[in-house]
Amino acid sequence: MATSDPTVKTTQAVDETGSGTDRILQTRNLRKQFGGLTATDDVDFAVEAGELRCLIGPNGAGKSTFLNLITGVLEPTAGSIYYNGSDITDLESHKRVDRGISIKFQVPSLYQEFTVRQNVRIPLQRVASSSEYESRTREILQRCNLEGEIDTVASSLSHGQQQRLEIGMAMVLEPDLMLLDEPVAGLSVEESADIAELLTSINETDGVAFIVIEHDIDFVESIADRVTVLHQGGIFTEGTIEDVRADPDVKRIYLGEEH
Amino acid sequence: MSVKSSIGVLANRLREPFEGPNTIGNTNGFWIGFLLTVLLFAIYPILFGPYAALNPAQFLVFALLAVSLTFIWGFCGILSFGQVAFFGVAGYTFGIVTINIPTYTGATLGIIIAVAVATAFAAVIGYFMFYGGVRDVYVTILTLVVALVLHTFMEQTAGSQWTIGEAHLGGYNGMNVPQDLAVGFGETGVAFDGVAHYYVVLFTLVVTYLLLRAVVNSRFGYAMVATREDEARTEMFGYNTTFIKLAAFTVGGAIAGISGVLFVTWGAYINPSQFELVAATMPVIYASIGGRKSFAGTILAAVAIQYLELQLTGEWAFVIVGSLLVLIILTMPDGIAPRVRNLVLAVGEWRSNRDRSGQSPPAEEVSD
Amino acid sequence: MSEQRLSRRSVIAGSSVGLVSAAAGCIEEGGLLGGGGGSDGPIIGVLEDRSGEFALNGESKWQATLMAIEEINADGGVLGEEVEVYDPDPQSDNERYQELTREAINSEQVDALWAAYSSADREAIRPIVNDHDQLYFYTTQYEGGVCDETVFPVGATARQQLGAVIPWMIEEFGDEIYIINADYNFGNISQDWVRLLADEEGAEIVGSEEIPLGETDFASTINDIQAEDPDFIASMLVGSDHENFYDQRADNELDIPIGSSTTMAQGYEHERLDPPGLADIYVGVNYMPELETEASEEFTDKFYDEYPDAEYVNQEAQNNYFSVYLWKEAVEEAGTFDQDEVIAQLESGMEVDAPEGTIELDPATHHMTHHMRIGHSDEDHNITFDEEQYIEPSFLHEVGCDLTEESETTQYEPSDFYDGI
Amino acid sequence: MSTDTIPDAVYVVLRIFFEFTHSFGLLVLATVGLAVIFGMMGIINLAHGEFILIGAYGTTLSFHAGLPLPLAMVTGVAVTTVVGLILERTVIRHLYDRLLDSMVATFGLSLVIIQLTRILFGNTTNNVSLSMGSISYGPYSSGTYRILLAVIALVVLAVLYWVFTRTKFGLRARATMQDAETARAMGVNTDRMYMLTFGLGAALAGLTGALFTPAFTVDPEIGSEFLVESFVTVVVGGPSVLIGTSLGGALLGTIDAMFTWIGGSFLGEIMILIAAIIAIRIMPEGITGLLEDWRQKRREDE
Repeated sequence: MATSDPTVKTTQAVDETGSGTDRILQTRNLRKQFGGLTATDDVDFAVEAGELRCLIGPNGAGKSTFLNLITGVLEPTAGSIYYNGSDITDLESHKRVDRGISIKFQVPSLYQEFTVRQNVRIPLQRVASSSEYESRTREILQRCNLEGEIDTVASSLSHGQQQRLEIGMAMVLEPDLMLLDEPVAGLSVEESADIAELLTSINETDGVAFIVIEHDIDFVESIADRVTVLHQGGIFTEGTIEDVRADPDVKRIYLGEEH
Repeated sequence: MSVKSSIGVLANRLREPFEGPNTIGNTNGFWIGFLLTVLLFAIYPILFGPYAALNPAQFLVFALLAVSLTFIWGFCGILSFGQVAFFGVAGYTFGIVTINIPTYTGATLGIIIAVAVATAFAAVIGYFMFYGGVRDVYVTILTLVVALVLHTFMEQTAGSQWTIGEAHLGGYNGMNVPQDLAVGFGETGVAFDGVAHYYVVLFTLVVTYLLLRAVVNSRFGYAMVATREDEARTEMFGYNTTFIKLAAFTVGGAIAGISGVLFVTWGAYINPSQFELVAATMPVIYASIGGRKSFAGTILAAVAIQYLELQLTGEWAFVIVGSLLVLIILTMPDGIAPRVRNLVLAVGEWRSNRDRSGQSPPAEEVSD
Repeated sequence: MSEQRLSRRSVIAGSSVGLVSAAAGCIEEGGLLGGGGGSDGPIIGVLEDRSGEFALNGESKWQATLMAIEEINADGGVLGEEVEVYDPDPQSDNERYQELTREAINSEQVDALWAAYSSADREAIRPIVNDHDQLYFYTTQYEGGVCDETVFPVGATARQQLGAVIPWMIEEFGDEIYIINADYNFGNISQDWVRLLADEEGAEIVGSEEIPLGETDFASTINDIQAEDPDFIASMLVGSDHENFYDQRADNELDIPIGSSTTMAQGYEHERLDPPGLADIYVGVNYMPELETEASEEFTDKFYDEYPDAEYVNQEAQNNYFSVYLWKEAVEEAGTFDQDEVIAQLESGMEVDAPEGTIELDPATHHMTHHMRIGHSDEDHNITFDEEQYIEPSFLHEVGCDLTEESETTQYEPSDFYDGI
Repeated sequence: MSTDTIPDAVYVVLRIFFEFTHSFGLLVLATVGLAVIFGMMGIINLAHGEFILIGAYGTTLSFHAGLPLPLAMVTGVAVTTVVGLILERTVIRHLYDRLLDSMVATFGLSLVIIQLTRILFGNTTNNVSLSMGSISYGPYSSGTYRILLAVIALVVLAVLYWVFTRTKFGLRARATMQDAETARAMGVNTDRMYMLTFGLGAALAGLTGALFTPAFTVDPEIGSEFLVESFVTVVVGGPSVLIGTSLGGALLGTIDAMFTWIGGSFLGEIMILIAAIIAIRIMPEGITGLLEDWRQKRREDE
């Protein structure tokens, strides 16, 4: 059990819900089981407003499951999720989005048959009037460096462009917390750098908090404020990237020498 | 020149709400074709006589039914075999109301109640399915089974205990509905019989067509199409996709209900065969052949196939129709409409290439 | 469809007065391009199923009608004119029936219409027929009760068929009856008649089941019958799915005799199914080709000469055949094809020499008085006839239908008039 | 033991049991061909009933041409398999990733097959009779052949189990259906697997047609007698061909027998449909899906 592991350093909560602090997200004893498999094991996890947190961990550590619990794609077996101090555990996905949580899935999931403009319209029409569409679309595309592709069909964008577009689309709703699942998987070094720049800019200019799942440690290093290591469904350790890098236990679990 | 261009501006204004990337056919050529087609249907009774319009009226009624499917299948990804259920329920309801209230009031109420019942029925079925997590092919099969339940049930309502007020449900033999399509109050009103009924059907179809085009190009339409493309993703933009599906399905049920009322007033008769597997399949076929993402394609396919069936009177009729279905599905997976559009685009491109290489002045494009 | 030139009136109107009045003119005329006329000579519509569910029953109806017309044409036609036939296949589909009926009436302008095997198809087209006051012959044996000014239901009614067979069965086998019937209008109304007849004869209904059309498994039905062990079964099963009952009956050695109005004479089960499934079935019919009278043998000989591959010539085929002749005589006596006058002529009371014998049309109800026989299939499926009566269409008289006095388009049901059903 | 001492209730229970076997045999045999094609390949074959039709006609025609009944049945199955394979190569092959299109195309095929049958062989056939008598108990009796069909249904399921779990073909076919790409990488000729699986589905439909030839009236509409039942059973059963078909057949067979006994054929018929609606709603993945959940919960508890 992760919680009984002496190496675990959980975030000390001010109170159960994290209200009255800068804490934007707080989970309490969050647990998800698939049949006999425990994918998320009594996790207490917190993110401060405006923080850029990375979530790492070996394959099967339960990272994606954890993200899906926060977005509401999955229902937890037990435990609670608090967002800005209020309980959102039983809230439907789309209502969580309205509260200010955005997600970008692991697999690129643009509307492949739509043009870039149409893609942007899907989130945009929820927050803007039709007279603003054009200017807002251009603004967003400018931010993710896609102005030239406004009428390109999504399926013919490059992989990096697709990732940037998705982040841009998530930004349209002006979230306070963005969840990204492996935003640079399969990208070239240059493309990764573009994404890192985009994320940092969003984080710094707009004050959006992030939870980013990523395997690429160099990428994590280039963006993360703090890093949380998940292992076997629980929080293994938490800290700055330097702390985590220096932790021999983390190396051990990545190499699979558990015992 | 200025008059011409202001007409052009006006025409563009008029077109605007009905256009967008979600519909096929947004060019001048398309709209001219649209107006010509409507005109052709409008003068059909004048050309061939009022009686000749009676069967085309039925073709258009079933085209409207197929349009209700195109709306939910082509634009929201819900393949329903149950459109005939809403169609039939509305038809029976209209009969029950008008047999009990055989006045203009009854006829008016009949239309309203029939469409309301069909809509409510669709909403209940939709709620039951979508909020219960039923998806994809299971939606298709569940809606089909709903139609079959109605079929089985209605077939055994021959007994006199199956009477609602004055209206006898009639079992397998069905229900005769003497009331014409009419609106009014008490003993005063307007009845639409014969060729007038044809024009009501045509008008309803054209209006529905335009409205639905406007809807699918509206915010809600984008949300529907986004749901069709990727439900999970759309949910993550804050859309309540479950509700979007329910709303689209309910609107589809309402349209099917309207077509049911037009059907029962056409033939003055309805029976349980409207709920049968074959009947349930026909809208799917019209939409598949015409193009499930194209209302115009669906309508034209519905009319063409029904016309063909009526003309083929020999024993080879089913063989020909069946083979055509297979052939079209194999050669044109998205139906005929996208093919036609691509062809038009290709021809347009070829012509503009030719023009560019030839002597055509480029200035013309500016005024367009 | 014959060609017809633009009428002079519409051309003049179109050029001088303007499009609107031209349009109005054309709508009355039958359109600028439409052939308004149909055939120049007499034409009849024959809508009988050759495919779909009822093809088995419809095929010989269609054949016998064509044969009658051919004979009549070979013999100089009607009023000296050759009769044409409009005969597309309605495919047992009731929307198609509606479409084709409209075509027949409006485009072909048929002088008389023969159409439909099933009651549902008849009911589907009756509103159209009524709309256009179309002379229409419905020839299938049916539940009865149609009292309609332009419709002539010339087949035997349930009352006529069951009135022949049920009292005879009670006399012969005893007074405990178990009823099984197809669960739709025809079947249920037939059940009502059996109950009424049983009541009249002092017999008892010990059980009954309404069986959905399309049911194929009769295990439960047979077990229920076995539990009651009645003297005979009154069966009004319909369609090829219900035929499975006969084999299952034989397998279960359910040797209780059956009185029926639906077997053999329409779907010739005794020829299609192997013995002994139909053993000891007694059916009330006005005609079966096994009838060994001179008129019947002449008819079947002609029929099989004309259609050597035909499988059977059923009761309805006979009805189509004689009703074409009935129409011919009415036209010739009226001296015109005008439908109102032909109907008036028919309502004057007519007689026709049918293969079943000479029969009369009842003017008040538009039904026929029929020679009702009891056809009996033995263990080897040989048919013999046990009794013959000449039965009037009495039910509609009792409810007061008199089409010579009052026009109506109603269908009456026995449950509206008798208590205890 | 004399009959007097057996209470009526025993006979009633026996009766319901035998009526259940009738229903079960019909449901399983009607379904199994469709289940293979739908469950394994994701093709909704609306011409399933017409494959049964071909099996029945093959049997009837060869029987009347002089073949003994068992051989005639084999001929029926063979003819259906060949037709199935030909249609797979010409039509179905192009529809593997197009579930909904496959419905329309197979509906077109069913129209063609029904009408061609009518044109070639007329509106009806001479029936094939097979008198096996009945089993009597108390006042009741049950047809032996229909009980035999239920036994054959179980045998068919057992053989299929063996084919899918013990033969090379079965393993390869399952691998192909689960992940065609991986299977291809492992050297499986997936195209051939698709063809053979469809052929197997067709053969099973043909077998159903052959077996029901002596029990049903064989005419061009015979397919429609099986289609609805088979769809409902597949949906209730879920994607696993064998467990789904057998449990779906058992559940619906029980519902049919019970409600028919309570309220007659109509009640039995409509309750099957209503059961299907409820089943889809509460277990969208069918019984097999539900079973999977149970199994996991069990594991969890341990």
